[in-house]
Amino acid sequence: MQKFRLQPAGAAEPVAVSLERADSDRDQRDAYVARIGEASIPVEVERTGPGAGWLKVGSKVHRYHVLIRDGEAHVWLDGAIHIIDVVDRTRRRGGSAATVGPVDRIVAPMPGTVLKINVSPGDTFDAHQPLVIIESMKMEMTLSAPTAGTVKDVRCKVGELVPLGTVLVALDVAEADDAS
Amino acid sequence: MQKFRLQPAGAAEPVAVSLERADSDRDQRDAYVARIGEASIPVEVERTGPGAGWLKVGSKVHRYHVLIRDGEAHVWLDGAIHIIDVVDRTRRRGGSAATVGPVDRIVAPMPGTVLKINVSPGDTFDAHQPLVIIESMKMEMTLSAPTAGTVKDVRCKVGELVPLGTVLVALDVAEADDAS
Amino acid sequence: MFKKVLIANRGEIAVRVAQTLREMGIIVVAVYSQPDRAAVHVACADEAYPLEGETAAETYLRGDKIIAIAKSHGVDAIHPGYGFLSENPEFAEACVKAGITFIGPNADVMRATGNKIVAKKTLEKAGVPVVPGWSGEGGFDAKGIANEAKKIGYPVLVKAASGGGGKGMRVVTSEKDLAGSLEAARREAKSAFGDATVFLEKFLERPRHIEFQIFGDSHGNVVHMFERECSIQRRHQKIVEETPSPALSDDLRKRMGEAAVAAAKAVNYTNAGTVEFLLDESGKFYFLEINTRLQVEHPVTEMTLRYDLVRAQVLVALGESLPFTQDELTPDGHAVEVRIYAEDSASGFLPSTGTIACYVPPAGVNIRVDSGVKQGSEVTVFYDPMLAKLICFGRTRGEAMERLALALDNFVVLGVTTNIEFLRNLIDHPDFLAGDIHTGFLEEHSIAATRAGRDEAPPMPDEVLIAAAVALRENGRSVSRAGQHGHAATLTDAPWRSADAWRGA
Amino acid sequence: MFKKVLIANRGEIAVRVAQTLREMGIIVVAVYSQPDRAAVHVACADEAYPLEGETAAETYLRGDKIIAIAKSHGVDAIHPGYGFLSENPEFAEACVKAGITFIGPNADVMRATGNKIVAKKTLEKAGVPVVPGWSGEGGFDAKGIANEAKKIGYPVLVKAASGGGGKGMRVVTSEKDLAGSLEAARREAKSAFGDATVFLEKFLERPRHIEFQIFGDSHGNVVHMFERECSIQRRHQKIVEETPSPALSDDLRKRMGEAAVAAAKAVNYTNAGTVEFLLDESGKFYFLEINTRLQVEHPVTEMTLRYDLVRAQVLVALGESLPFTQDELTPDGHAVEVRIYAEDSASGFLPSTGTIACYVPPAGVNIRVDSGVKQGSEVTVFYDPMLAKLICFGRTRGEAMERLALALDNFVVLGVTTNIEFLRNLIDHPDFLAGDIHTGFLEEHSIAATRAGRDEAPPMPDEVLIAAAVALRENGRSVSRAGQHGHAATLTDAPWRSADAWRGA
Repeated sequence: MQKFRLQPAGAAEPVAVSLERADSDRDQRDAYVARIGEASIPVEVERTGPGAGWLKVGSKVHRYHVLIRDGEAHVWLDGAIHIIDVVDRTRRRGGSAATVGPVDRIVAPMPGTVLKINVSPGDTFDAHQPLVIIESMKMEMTLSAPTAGTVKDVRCKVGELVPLGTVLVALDVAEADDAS
Repeated sequence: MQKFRLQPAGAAEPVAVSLERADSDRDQRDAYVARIGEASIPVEVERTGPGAGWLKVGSKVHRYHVLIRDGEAHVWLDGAIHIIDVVDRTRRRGGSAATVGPVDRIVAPMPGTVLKINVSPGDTFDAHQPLVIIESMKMEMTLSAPTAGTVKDVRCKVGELVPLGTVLVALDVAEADDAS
Repeated sequence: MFKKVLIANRGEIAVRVAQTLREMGIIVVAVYSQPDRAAVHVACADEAYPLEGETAAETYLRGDKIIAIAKSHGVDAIHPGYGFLSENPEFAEACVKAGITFIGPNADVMRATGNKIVAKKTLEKAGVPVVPGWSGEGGFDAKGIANEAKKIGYPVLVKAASGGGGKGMRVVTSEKDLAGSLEAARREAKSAFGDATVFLEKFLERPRHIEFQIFGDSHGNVVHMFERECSIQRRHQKIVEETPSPALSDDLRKRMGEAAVAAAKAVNYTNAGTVEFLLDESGKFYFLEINTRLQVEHPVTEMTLRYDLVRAQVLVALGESLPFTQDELTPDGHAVEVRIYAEDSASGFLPSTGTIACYVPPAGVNIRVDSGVKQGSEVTVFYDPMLAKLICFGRTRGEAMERLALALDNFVVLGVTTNIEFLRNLIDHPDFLAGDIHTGFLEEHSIAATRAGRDEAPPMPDEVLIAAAVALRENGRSVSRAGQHGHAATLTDAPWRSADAWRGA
Repeated sequence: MFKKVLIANRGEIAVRVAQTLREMGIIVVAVYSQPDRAAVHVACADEAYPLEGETAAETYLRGDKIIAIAKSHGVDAIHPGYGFLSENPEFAEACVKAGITFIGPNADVMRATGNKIVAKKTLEKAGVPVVPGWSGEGGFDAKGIANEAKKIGYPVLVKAASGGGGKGMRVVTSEKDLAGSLEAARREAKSAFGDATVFLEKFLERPRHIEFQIFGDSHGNVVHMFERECSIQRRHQKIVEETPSPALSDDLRKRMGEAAVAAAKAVNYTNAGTVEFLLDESGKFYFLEINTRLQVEHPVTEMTLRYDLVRAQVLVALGESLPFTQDELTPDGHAVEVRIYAEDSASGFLPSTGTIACYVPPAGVNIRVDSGVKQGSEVTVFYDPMLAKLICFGRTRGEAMERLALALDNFVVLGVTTNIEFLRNLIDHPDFLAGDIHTGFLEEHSIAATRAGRDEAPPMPDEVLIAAAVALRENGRSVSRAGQHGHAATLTDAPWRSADAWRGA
């Protein structure tokens, strides 16, 4: 029996989920009992590929495809995708999830090409001032300053291809706030 | 480098085939040199799944799917299936391929259900006399004696499900020939 | 609208019916035998219930079990597909008795059409041309029959009254063979259908099999939905079907369509059905039989008329009027279907069983594949070995055939022997391309079972050996990784290795 | 007939064009950039040649490289697909110069339509209604322009003469914003298209985008192939297209069709193209622009008219007459297309990149999927993030939408974020179902990006946790088998694990 601690997006607590092979008088039958918290749910599983197949819970049939990546399970079930943290694994890896929305840097919100950089290290800027313009496929996007501040470092070049999440410009917003 | 001895159906001799990774200035490029007998053929391979993908020989693109089973490679290439003996493996396994067309037994030519058995051990029969009738799906088939002879053994029962190749009746045709 | 419908079938037809039902917002209930536990049709359902047993007789033919499941799970209606219980009047009646709608014609229609002698008589009265013959009246008197056969003129065909699929059928070319053939046919008919009644028909030379889709509702409306030419047969089973037929002029089409409607009206037909005709070389047509089910080959009609026949079946079963009038039915373009069978075309089309290790059907513009299997499916001896149907549409017959050729070239099945390459060779035959076909086409012409078996086939390309070496090399790698599992557990043999064959259901 | 045709494109359109060419017996030549080395469109070709480089500018936009390949390998004709070189008159001319047929309109047509101001003037003269506006004549004089804007009436739209895709476009609601917006639009137009020319147009409130497929041949025949409604757009890009438009009466359709033909004739149009109109709420329509290419959304026209537009393109390029007359074109039923993008609908439709770990498109009756990817494909920043198009046909709009809903529910993509669930929510919107749509629909209505994000969404079912546990368990097993590879090398992450996405080509 294997036990997993899974945390659905938005859930307060992880849930313990385990699968036990059910006693069965038929060979080759993928019959299990799933334990979710306190509940026990008999389930039959037919696999059609790695991470894919269908579940039968009672007489109800559910199709699934699962991708496991970076401590998350992306579960497609009957037409909707649910993303679930595999808590134990995430811990083992030391929580590699990227933090979101830093205000001390300009981050590429999409993978793309740097079109224009309006500032140099040491420049001061006002809130909402356009700092960098990037382009991806048919779309152009202006990245503006979150607040007033000073440019600490420019970490990209015009024409450079930048992956999603790349820090393009490091900002000094605290000092700028003090200075203004 | 791995070398295989492959024997196409109908070929007199097995052919030695090997694949060597080609020198390439590009990473991740599946470039090989195939040696078939004396010939060297540069080939690029893109895999799309286990045993599946496409080959580029020169600029020509060929799609393939290969199933390896029982010492044979079933090669689907551009719409046609070719069956090739993997000679070395077959040898290692001691040549498990079934012999074809025995005249001293009646063999199920298709998987099916035994409908009727016309003879018992010890019975004599004439050439072309119907011995067993089997049915599979919507089709009924009468299995007749290849030559005259005597029934040595009946190895099936009416109503029995028999896989392809099952010996249904063992015959004594040599004796019968002598006796007639 | 029905809330919940049970599909009393398996394979591609269960999958296809499920698509329409789910589109209509109906909860789909599947039933499955033991060998079908992991079958595609189960995955296409919202709910699924097992039928204990393996053979059709133990499972999909057990109307009592199926009705019991339907009753205890709130099922409103049952769709029977084709085969199995689809033309069984007792089952249709039992459904009604249990308060469940049977999606198909009623038991009276099935009885009026099930016995071929009775059907022929009814239709002859209704003015539908029938094949000249002797109906079996006057009993089994050898001399009388010989006289009847003489009147009809040899060759004559001996047929079972309750028969189908070629069983109990014999061609008799001269009087001296008549008595023996009659005896044999009666024995065969008795054992296959429990009814020894046989009858005689004129044997037509090089006839075409032309059938008309018919549809009736409970308000007395009956239409025909034009023809399907199904002349290419092996073992009396269709393997290529197309519409329109290359043999029909507009006038002939009109007359045959009218005859089909007359036939349907003569038996008060409701829901979907088919009136089969033989067409002889002089352009005369004769009624053959009425099939009271959705046919295997219904997709070609859907392709050219663009009505969803299953949707229409559901609406008619609900008591609604037909969703189309005769005038609204104007076929467009050309559609052709081929049946992909697990069989060995080189050895008399013997069925082939095993695990489908690789299954990649073609897809593309104006290509439809109705599949009952996926990679990893087991093809067993228990059921019909049809794996899928490949249907192509084209503006013209030529365009449809070009599309079909490419689609067959891209249909990959490994693990069981199929007729894919045979079909590919068949549609290349100049007589086929010219539309010069008849039910004896495959006996008359020798079609190679494989691409390599063709006369003009080039020698095996080196690329085949290279592909084999690539796969063996990859296999070797996976062996060394998998370690203890040895090369028996090759990736290339794993039945679950690929994406499943989800269809739109 | 051409012996060999090169497809100067990638992705789904290259795959789709290859199908028709191969059906016609033409040898298909693919070209591919470095990142596309393992792309689906390469596998659909008979021959394939690399284009060194990664970006579009280095590869698919390099007409010189492509013509060089064509010349040295005996190519008769080039099909440009859409985008890239498809509307580039210099490329079309260079093909002709190299003795290669360009499958599309000639350079003169492209030039006559490429500049929106010029095109508008030409068509106004031909009697085609155009959006009231100021053409830019008289030069860039702030006061004069302000007068023109006042005459037109606010809000007005500033547009780039050489623009497209929403670039260099600005809505001005009052005179005080006019000067600034003009300046900005000119700057943007200059940088994007190398041409700062802008013009003014009346800004229409809640307009519909209605376009007509047109087709001309070199013998002077021009037809329209009815409309496509493409009002559902995000970032000025269409994501849902359907035909017929729920907004058109027979009379309006007739008048717009005639205007489309007049527009095509005014520029001596040949081959396939599109005349785009805006339709305002009062039922008035205005010419917008002519696109001189096969459109992304051409499949809905193919679905209702059942002509293969690529086949017709090839025939016309060969100098043949159109394979259809206006009278023969009678659309049937309803077709709808949605574009499946790798993008995050929750964050302003930002493109998403990565490896497609799982790709299972739906299939079934009256469902067509034009895919440019397969399991294992990389979605990069280099090209448009459209993965596939899902097209459904139905007898009625309602039936088509029911089918589309089920098909979206069965479209599985894992590994990159897509708009599948967004589209599924969108087509559930009561205004969409009622056909009450306009180009601002997505700004006006808030559509949830995921099924779970809908207001009425049920809590996450336990089955999700069970499925996750099943996969983790399977994964664990493969870990212990794979030994040294650790769980990073999970089966579920292997890019090559499944059957490829072979289409009919």
